Amino acid sequence: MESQVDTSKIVQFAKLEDVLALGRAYSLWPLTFGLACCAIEMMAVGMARWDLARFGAEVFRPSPRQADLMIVAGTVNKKMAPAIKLLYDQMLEPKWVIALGNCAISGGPFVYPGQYAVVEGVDQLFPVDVYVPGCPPRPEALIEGILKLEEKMTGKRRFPVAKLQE
Amino acid sequence: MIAQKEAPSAGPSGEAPQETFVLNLGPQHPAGHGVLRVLMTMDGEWITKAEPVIGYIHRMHEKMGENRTWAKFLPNTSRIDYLSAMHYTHAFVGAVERGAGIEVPPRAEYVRVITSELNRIASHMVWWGALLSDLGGLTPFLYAFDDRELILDLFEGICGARLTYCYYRFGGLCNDVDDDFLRGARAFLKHMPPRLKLYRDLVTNNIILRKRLTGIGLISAEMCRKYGATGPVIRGSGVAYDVRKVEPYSVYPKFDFKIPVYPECDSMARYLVHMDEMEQSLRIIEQALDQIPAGPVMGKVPRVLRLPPGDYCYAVEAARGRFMVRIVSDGKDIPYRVKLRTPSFSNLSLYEEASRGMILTDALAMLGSLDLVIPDIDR
Amino acid sequence: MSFLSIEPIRLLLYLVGIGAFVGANAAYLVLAERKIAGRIQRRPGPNEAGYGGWMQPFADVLKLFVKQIMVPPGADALLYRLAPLMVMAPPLICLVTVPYGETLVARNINVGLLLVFSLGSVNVMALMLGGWASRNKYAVISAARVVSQNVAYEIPMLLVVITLLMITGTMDLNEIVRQQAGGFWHWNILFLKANLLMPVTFVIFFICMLAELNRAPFDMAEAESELVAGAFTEYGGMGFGVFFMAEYSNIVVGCSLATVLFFGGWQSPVPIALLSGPLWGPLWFLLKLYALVFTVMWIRWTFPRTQFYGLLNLSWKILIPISLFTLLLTSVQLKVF
Amino acid sequence: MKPTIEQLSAAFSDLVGTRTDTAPAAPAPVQAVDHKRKGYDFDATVASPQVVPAAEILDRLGFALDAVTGVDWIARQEMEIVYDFFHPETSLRVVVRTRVPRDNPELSTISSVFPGANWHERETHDFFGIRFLGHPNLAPLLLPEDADFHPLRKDYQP
Repeated sequence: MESQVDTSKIVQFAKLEDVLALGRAYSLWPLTFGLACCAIEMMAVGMARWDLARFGAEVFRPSPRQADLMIVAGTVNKKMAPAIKLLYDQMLEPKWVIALGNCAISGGPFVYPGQYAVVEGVDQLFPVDVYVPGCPPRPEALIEGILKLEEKMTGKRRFPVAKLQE
Repeated sequence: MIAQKEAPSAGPSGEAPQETFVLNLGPQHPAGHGVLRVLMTMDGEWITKAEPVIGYIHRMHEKMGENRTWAKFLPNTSRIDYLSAMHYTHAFVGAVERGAGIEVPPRAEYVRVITSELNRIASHMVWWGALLSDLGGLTPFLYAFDDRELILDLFEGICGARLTYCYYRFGGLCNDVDDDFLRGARAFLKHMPPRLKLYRDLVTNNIILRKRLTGIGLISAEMCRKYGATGPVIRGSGVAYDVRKVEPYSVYPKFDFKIPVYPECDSMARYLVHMDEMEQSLRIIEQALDQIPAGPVMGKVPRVLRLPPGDYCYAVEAARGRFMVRIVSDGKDIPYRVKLRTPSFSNLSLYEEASRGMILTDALAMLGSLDLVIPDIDR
Repeated sequence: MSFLSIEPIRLLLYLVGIGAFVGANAAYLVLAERKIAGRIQRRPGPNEAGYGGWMQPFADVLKLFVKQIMVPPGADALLYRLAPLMVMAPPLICLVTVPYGETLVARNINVGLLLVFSLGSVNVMALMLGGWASRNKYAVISAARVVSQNVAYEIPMLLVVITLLMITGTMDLNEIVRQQAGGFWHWNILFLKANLLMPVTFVIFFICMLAELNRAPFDMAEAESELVAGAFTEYGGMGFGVFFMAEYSNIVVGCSLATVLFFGGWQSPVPIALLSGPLWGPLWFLLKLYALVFTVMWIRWTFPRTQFYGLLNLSWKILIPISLFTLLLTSVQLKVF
Repeated sequence: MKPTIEQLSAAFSDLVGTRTDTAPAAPAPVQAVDHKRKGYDFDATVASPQVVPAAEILDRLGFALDAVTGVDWIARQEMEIVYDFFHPETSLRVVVRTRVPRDNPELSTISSVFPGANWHERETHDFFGIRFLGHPNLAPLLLPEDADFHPLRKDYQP
């Protein structure tokens, strides 16, 4: 992977790339993949109260081939790590990863000196685009994470960020 | 994922050789409810052997109990079975209180019962939606989560968390409940019965659902006993075993409620047990709200908690069945051993025997009806 | 009109027209399904991409187009690539013979009904090939299910169609529509003079159609909670997109056929000159078509899935006997009256 | 059939009375305890070969298996194996415990009596390295397939 030449540096279609990024940003299909507590909040995001469908991202695909976005929702342990790596490899390019919750970010509350089971952060397995902290994060936090990911893809923010008034 | 056929093996005496193949369900599979993996040896669509492979979300809760103080283990208890976190905290807190001889004020006990029962309804709602989505009906899932949100809002008001509450403390609660909570709970009591009727009309009496669950996934009472299955599984097999009645704890003896029992042993019986339990939980909450006394919510607890040496057990009826905490103390301020006996572990262990000879579709419907939470199995 | 009568130009025009019709339908029915699902589930559905979410299909298609293309290791590369093409071709061809209005039909063939049914089976073959070629156990199980399901449901469906053929005496779809002129009580669904059980016949047809389309509650092929994504498990990018579009195109074909056979096609429901005519025809047709499409989606988001053997039992034990009975009844009634 | 403490005491006294080995005798091998204080009603300490007969007694009396677990008493170089049983119709809770030497922890399985013990014993083997003789499949359950460590032993260092 490292030795590959970054083709986007050689050939660039600026406008087309913008349009494609827009298309990708508005159609992020996540992989149906819950690990632990955070998975419940991930489901809650798809439910009527928050409704991820508004952003076109409610099409949870069970097969990694059809998914664009992997939301790692929960603790990854050492037994699960090869499987989750395989799932990531089975997803087709371009693909993105959101690490949802403290466990996926760093191992969270399960890290202590001498622990034997938990992978301390899913970014040790594959690159992560957006980290959403919380234990578990609120559904709003996941939506914000997806908006951040869209911002990363298109360079534009979908909604204005609320600012604290002085 | 790569299809591989085992060598054709000769069937029992005189039959034609049968070709079986191994279907690897999971660890990422929509029916796995997380990271359950089931190795299914299949003969066509028939299952000859279904072996659950677990441990994909083992999070060493028991080891963590041994290297932190009693109080610091509390956050872990709400992450074992995140859908019924209140019950799990209750069991651990109860075991420590039993060991240290801490008295809990009555108001705290009442609030524990109210929150536990609300949590049970929330957990059953998730189960109901997940079972229906296993069966291919996605809409009930969203309806269930709508009702669940009302409960989560109440919990958020009293402890700030939506899922991992950690609301009970040794000797009481971390906060007293406010009037908002009590009013909200009463409003929820009004809101829920019409919704349950709606679910009965819309889903329970649906002919497709009945056909898919009735007579499917038989688990006999004897099998439940041998495997230690509890909760809705054993109650769906005709045994009225409920820790709240059989081995009463907290202030449950003061309330009048029934244990729903169905003797049919099939998935439909388990389904109906869950649905009836929600109604009974509403009854308990109503009585508890009527009787709740005023007073403090925190008893007298020593600053540094040390339990006398020995082992102490405390069992509660969690949403999925009997949850027992066994703590072993050697007199220090950290536990010597924390054993968590989780209901899903025992309920799943009978799956291999119960699913033999079933069709894939039915086996997965049965898996859904067992009401599993995978981190609860793996701990 | 003279311009349109030049055969190659006419063909080209209709090809473009049908292509656009199928494309637009497939794209916007997906959006409609997501919106309807949202409505049933008390949430807004896609509404951020463009006004009310109308750009959502463009975003999806754009994204699918530029996904990585790959053939899974060990798969049969030729069949794996061929299956999406095979699944998309039949609905395109079938719509050629469907009369949208009295004169608005691409190519009226006097055995149109036969064409539609023979091409309908190609669809099944494509799913089977796709599932088999992708070398995945879920896909193979799904392929086997698709075939047995379609074999089972082809029979009652054809029996129903034979019933209709006895009544109409033609396989020309436009002719069938013409025979249903004169108000909704002349439509085949209420043509009780020929068969007292005509509404039941329609219900059989509709159930079989749902099964042939692999739609819920009979979506055994893509039984999400059992077989991951069924026959499409290994398809990603546009390969999957084509399967997805074909599903909706097939719904359009199936519902068009139901409209033509049972609901009087482009005929107005009331025989008033003001409400019938060449301009009203397509309107009535589309109205009936989309009402049926909506029903299909409504069913999907309301009912759970049936068991696979329950599905086969339904066909062999219930639907086939009933459809045979209606066939008998029709022949008796036609003889007597 | 609802068993009583007396029935249990009688059955277990017979069992413990018939033992012939010279295992270190606990102060009171069979005793009824206060449920309010301990959380169980009956506590039986048996020698490790008598675990299977004990399980058979409880099976006859209609008990159900609650859990099997271990405790590592490293100071005394012993492994304690604890079997919890509950009764589906009464509030009776029974604890059966036995000790095996820490350097060679072996005892026979009860999975022939209670099939549910299969997983519990595998888990105990995972965590403590206690070998259950006659167990159908003692492969790691919760730990990775190739795990060769026993994390809940007190001297475990990762």
